[in-house]
Amino acid sequence: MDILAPLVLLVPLAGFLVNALFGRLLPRRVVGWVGAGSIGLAFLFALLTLSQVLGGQKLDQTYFTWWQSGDFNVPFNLYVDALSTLMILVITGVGFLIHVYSIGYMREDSGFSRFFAYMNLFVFSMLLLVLSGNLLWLIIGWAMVGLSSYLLIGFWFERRSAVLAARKAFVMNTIGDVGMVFAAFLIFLNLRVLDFQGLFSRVHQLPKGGTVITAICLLLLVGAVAKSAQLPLHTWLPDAMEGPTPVSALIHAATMVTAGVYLVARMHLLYDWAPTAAATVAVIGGLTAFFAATIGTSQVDIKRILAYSTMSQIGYMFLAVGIGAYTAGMFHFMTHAFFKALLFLAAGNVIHAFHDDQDIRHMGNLRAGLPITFWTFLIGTLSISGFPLFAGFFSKDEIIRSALSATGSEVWLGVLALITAGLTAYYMFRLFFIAFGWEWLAHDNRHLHEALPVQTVPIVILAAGAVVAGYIPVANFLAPVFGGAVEVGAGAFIGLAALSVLVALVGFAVAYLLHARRPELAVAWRTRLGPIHTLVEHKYYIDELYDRIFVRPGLALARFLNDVVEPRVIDGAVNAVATFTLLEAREFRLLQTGRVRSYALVTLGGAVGILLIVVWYLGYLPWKSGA
Amino acid sequence: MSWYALPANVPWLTLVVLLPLIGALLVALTPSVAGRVIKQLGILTSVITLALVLAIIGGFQQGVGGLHLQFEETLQWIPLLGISYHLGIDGLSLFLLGLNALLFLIAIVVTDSLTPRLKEFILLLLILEAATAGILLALDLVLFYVFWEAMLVPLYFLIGVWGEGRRVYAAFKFLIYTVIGSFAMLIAILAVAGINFSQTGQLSFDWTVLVQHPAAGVWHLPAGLGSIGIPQLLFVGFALAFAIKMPIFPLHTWLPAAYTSAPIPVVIVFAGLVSKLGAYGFLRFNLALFPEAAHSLGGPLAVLATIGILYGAFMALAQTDLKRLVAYASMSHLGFIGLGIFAGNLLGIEGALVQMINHGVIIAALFLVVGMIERRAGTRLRAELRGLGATAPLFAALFLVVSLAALGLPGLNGFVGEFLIMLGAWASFLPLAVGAGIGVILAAWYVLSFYQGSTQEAPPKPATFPELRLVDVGALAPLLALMVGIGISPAFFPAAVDATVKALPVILR
Amino acid sequence: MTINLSGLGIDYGAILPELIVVGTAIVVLFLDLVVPADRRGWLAAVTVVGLLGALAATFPLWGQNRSAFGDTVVADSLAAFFNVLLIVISILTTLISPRFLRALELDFGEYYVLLLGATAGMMLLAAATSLMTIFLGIELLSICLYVLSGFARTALRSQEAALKYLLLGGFATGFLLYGMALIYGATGSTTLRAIAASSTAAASSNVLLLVGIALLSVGLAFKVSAAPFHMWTPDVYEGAPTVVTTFMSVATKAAAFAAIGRIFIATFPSISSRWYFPLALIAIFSLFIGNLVAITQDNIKRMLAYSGIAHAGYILLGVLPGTTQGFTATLFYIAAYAVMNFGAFAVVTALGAGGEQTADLSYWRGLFYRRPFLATVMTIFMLSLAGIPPTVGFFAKLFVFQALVTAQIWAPLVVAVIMTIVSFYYYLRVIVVMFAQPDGKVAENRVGFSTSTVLGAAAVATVFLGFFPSVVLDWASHAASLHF
Amino acid sequence: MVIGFAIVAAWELVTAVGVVAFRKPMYNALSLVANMLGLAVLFLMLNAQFLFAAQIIVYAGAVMVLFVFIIALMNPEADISFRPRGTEWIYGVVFGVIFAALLAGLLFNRGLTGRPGAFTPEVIAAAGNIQTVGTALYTRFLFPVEVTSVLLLVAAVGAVYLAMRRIR
Amino acid sequence: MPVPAYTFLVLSGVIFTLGAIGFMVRRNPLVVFMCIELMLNAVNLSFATMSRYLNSLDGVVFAFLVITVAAAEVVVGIAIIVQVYRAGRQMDVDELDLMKE
Repeated sequence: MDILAPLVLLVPLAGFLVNALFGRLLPRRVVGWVGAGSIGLAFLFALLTLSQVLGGQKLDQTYFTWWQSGDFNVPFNLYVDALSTLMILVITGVGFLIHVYSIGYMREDSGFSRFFAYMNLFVFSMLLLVLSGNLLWLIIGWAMVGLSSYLLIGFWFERRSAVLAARKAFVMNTIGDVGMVFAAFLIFLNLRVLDFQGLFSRVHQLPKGGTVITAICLLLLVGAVAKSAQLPLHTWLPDAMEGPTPVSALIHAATMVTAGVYLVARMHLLYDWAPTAAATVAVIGGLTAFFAATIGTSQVDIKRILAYSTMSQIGYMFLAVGIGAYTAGMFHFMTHAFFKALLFLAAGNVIHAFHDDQDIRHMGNLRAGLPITFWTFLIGTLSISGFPLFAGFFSKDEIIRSALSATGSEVWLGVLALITAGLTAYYMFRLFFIAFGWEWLAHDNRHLHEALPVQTVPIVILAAGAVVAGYIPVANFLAPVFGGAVEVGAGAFIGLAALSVLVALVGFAVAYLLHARRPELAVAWRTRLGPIHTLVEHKYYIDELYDRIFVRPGLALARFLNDVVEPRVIDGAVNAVATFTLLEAREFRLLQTGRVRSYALVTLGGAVGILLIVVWYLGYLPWKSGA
Repeated sequence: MSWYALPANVPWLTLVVLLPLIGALLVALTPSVAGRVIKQLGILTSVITLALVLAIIGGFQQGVGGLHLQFEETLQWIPLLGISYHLGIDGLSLFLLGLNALLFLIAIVVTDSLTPRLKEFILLLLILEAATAGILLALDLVLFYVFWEAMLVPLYFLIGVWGEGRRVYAAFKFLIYTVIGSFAMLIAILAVAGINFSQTGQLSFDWTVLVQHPAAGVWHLPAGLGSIGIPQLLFVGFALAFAIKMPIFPLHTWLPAAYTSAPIPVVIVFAGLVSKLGAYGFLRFNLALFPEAAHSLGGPLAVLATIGILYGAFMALAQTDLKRLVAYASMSHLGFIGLGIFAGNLLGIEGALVQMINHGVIIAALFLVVGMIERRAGTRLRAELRGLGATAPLFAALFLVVSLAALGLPGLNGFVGEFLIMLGAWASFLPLAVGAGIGVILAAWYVLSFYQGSTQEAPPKPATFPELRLVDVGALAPLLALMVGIGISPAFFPAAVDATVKALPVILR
Repeated sequence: MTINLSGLGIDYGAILPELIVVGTAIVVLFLDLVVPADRRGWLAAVTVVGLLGALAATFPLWGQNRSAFGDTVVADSLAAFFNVLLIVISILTTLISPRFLRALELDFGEYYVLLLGATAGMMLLAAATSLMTIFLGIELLSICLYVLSGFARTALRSQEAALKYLLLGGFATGFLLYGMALIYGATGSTTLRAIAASSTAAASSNVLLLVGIALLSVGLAFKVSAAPFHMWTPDVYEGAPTVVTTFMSVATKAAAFAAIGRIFIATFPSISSRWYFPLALIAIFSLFIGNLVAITQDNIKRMLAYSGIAHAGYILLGVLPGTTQGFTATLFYIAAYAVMNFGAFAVVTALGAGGEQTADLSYWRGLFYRRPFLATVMTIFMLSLAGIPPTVGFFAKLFVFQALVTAQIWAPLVVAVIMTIVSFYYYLRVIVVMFAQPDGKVAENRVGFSTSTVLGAAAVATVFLGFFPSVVLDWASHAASLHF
Repeated sequence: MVIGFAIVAAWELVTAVGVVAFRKPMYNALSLVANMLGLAVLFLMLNAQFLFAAQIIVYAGAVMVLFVFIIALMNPEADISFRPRGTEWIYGVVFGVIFAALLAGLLFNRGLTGRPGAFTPEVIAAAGNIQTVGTALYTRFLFPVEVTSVLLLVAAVGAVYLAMRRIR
Repeated sequence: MPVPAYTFLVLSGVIFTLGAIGFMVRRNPLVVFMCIELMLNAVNLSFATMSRYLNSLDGVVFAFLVITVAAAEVVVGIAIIVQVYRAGRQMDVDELDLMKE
């Protein structure tokens, strides 16, 4: 296994190197299969790892030293347990499918090899993130996924919007990175370790709920929030949809954005030790879930809607890990990976079919044109809306239940989650009805092309996942990490299930009513809600707010320093001295009149001066001589 | 740790100083019409020097002697005043020496063969290399000062004669600034020796001697204006010189002028190496000779360094000229180095040390890139630059790696130093570490707008930006290798440096 | 009545170098009558030979302490040090003279006679140990220099310079003599040995003595052109034929400082607390005036004149501590200054054959491209004058500063440092101008072999001593150990 | 004795002022001669007959005659430029007065602190003034006198060079 | 009763200063030169006084040397003045300001 883990890492890296260095020389076919194949291979290794983990093995293997001075000793070590295994399985598994899909999706693009290089780089970084056995390397992986996300968002770098979105994503993630780095500082300075084993064993040396541990957890949270696009560092994610759709599927839905969840889960011992911080996580999660869902109800760009739904779903996960239901959180992570990847890929097909038009209002007649896409998308919608027996149903229910059954203040979060569930159902079906069109009953003779098999097959597989993933006993699998899952009575289970299903149905009904049956009602409501609607439609103006608070003042300050402070104040002082010296020099120069008599005068003056000094020595002057 | 032992009876370090001078002599003897020969001579010389330095680095042994100095050479120079020719190398100077050799090689390689008066240009570059090497190797304070000042002359000419824009103004401003600092240091040097003389009765300017008896005493100002600790006074004397060279805010205004008007090969050396010499001086002299003064004055200096980080970052945001932008970026990064030094703890200092190398590598690469852009696009103004990556993907890729290293992306070398420095700073002055963190975020901002602004988006006119030539790649390659290598596995660095830093009589916070 | 000649210390060996120089002067004077006008180069040759002879006669005096002629002169290491210095300067001057003189149609034999006379006066001044001989030495060199300054009989500026120098020189001589008279009155003797013996610590309140020293220092400060007694310097340096300026700018200073050393450090150590302050003031004044006004000069000869004033200040700084170490620094500085300043003026001379305007900075624009050799050596000299290593100028300053630090003399030190920074401006300005792009071609006369040799030698010396200052420093420290 | 000194001193001061104040250079010269003669008298009072002789012969005799000739030669008419231009002369006078005051104040009522030598007037009288001085000149002060000779030679050469009209 | 030494000294001091003042007041180089001579004479007076009251010959000899040197200086000086005059300049030192500042 100490060979296996590195292999999982190295294969995508190899893929990256091949495509990055020789991609332009190789034929597309090769590039594509190198890109996808490397991930597939990694997936196989991941499966082998899984088998060994199921066999009860764990791994914490140091491969080389990164820095060693004093007691600051950072190795490069890999840490494999059930949690990381689950992660690498999802990353490589879903990742593989998406890579395959991309072969078809990107076939026309000029940057084909570049795309796959970036994708492999991402997978490598993500695996590094989850496999790393110490905080520093986790941070490295953390930053590198940010980098690859940046690269892929800005993949079409001739588009200004893409460029700006990429920069935005990177800078906001940097904020998160700095937070994590600071957390690492606190951890090292208080516990003198950075590797997980040591950390988990020493955590309890700190006072429970003390300032230090709370600060650590909150700083980690900053990183998590930035990476997972939670409030208040969420604004980059919708813009990130500038990237190609597979990217959105892999990075901005299935894997990277859930890294925050992984982080909290990985650090669960710390969070258990810092209740306040944990509560903060839960609150942020709950709020984000609701907030994103509300925005989702008013968007018209298909990918943006999905992006907000992602935020909202991750909000669920945060809520879960925040209230200590780590298993539930990871469970939802897995199911979400399936149905969200599915939704995005399907959306990708649609977008292609409509020649890169992403406005759902222009779409329609998809059942006839893109049947596979149609049905799979429907499955995804059902799953995310939490209809019974679909994957999303199980995981989401578990979260809501643990939230509601939680003792204390988290209960209202549970309620919020429940409402959000309804909203989710609403906006997802709104999307479905508008885009995929109710008029599939009527006749619409737009001529559309279903995507290639290389794209549809992965979608179908994912659809299967979106259905069955709910039945995987993740809880038992993760038990060694988080301890046994909480057993709940059947009654509570049924009751809650019924409740949430009800909520979901309400959402569905509203959507059906407004967007399928009587669209004019939707218009009416929109006008009636007026300001609220515009507020939601403009994402609560948070982007504009940040622009006013941070970006513009920053640039203004920069310009002020550059135009006023530097030239006038700092350099001005320097030049003033120089000018003064020159003026003095001119003064003295005038002494030299050129006339002998004045020269003699000066000489005599000097003599008088010296005589005066003598007089001073002899004490004939009022003030006494020093000598 | 050392891979082999070099024969002891060879004056290795003297060779390091001498080789470039010999090269310079050969260049001087070559007729100026033979431009190609001259450049090749320069390259040859710097290659041999680099090889020699690498051999020394390989032969450097961990933890030898009290101060871990190696390859020491001592000769009487001015016995009457106890001034000696004393060279030696330790963890502080080891890798900087390597950087020195590497950067000069690159600088000469990228020198345009059509430069007017190429002969004098190469000549001065080689002399400059000798001087900088001497600065890193000198262990006698006067000898150090001689090299320190000798470095000025070639730089002055390289900027003043071959520069662009207001080159004379820039060169002169730089010179005056530096000289002010130098003289403060000179007086301090003399005073240190004088105090040591009155304490021990031995007149010596030898670092190894002086470092053993830190100066002490208090100077009572006249008329009851209170009193100043003499070590503090001397500390300031040295600090002024090094702070100006680095530069530390607010002594930096010579920097944009000088960097902007210096030709690319010069600015590579200038920004990549010379600024580091200031930091080196801080470590070698201020911290080692005046431990408690460093302890008491470290705080204010750390604050200035942090201000420098943020100030440089903001200035970089506001620049329209790429060269100026990089100049201020360099200032911001040097703020990190200063912060690490004045954090006054093991990690901070080691971080500063490794960051010196990193910054040398990164800033040199950045200026190389700027040079390439200017040569190809014919302008340095951000407003006129867009979409270079469209026709030159290789260039864009290399540029990207450089930028990422510059903004301290974890996994590349910039991160190593910044992490350790901020860790050290956090331990000593928490708020400053936070300030530095903000600096990191700003760095991401201005570096990306630098990179994206020039390489991305649709090119304004039908793109005519040519792809890199072999020589460009060759010049960038070693730097990129270092960026990745140091970023992934910097363990070799503390292994070589640790003992020296621990041996310094620094009062750790 | 019979006269007993024994015990009068009649010892011609002690003054042999001076005798040889004077003898050479007389020989040249008579040769001038027989040598045809177009062969005057021979006179230079004879002069050089004679000076070399004097040089040879100097070496035996090294390390001795022979005071001769009733303590009026002494042959000791200090005298030898200055003899070597002065003779070398004189030789170099002689070497660069003929071409210059011929260009200005001034090659008359009297030039060499007067040059030798001045040299003899300076050597005498350096060896003098009695007020009389000091006075005579000064007068001898002054009278020669008066005439030399006006040697270009048809040039108005030259004549004007001569007259100014003459009148002001006489004026200063008055003060000098008055001071000597008072010192004589206070101590009852004119030989420094006796004066030193009678000026004990108690003398620090002796009015006659103090006033005497005060007025004496006025006269000496005038000769070394230290402010505020420097006024004559710029005009005379500018007006005099450049080659003469070259000679007197370095030689006069050197000789006068020898006398200053003998008087203040050797004769009046016990009352150093009395003369320290005035001298410090004079030094500070010189540093200020010299460096500041030099900034504003566009005529290189004037600029160098002011720089000379400034350097007088630096050299004087070495005297302030009154210690052997300090005087060592002074001697080293004098030697260094001699080399580099001579070089600088020699470059002006080499160009100066072109006429008046060659001294104007505008003429030097882009010199590097017309006359690379001249520009290069000039650069070296400028850097050295500014005190940038590795040149001798740096160590000169270093040693002086170190002497001050050791003696804990701070105020003048600070002024010196600040003013040194100022000085960078005008020294480097020359360099910048020389390396600036030339505007238009200017016709040039070639530099002769001897001139370029001299320049090369000076440049090499400047750099060599920058690497190995000990060579001179050890001599200086030996010569500086004065005592009566 | 005192009376005699007083008279001569007064004479000295008057003539000295004359040197400075007369408009015509010729008068200046003549008053300088007068001043020198007075000085010679003072020398006599101070028992320095040798100096008395030298003063009259060299100075009043040779030097002043030279002056007078040159003046006569060059501009017989009045010195048009007496009115001092500029303001230097005022400061000059002021500084001069201060200087004189300082000197006088410092020297007033001071005795000579030097150790008296052997040549009391009696001794000198015994050997005869001129003889004594002459002996001293050519024994103890041999070297200075020799230097003086060189000086005269050089001065002569210089003066001749400047004065002669020789065209190459 | 003998005249005390300092009276002579003060007298010489005053004459010396008169000479100095003359130097700064007059513009005719010849007169200026005479003023210098006046100063030297004053010095000689002091020398003679010293020598008389100290019973030593140095003073006399010194004064003699001064007289000689002064004579030499006058010779050279007058030569130079004549030279300047020949060169066509006025007999006015204030006119001699080709070189200044």
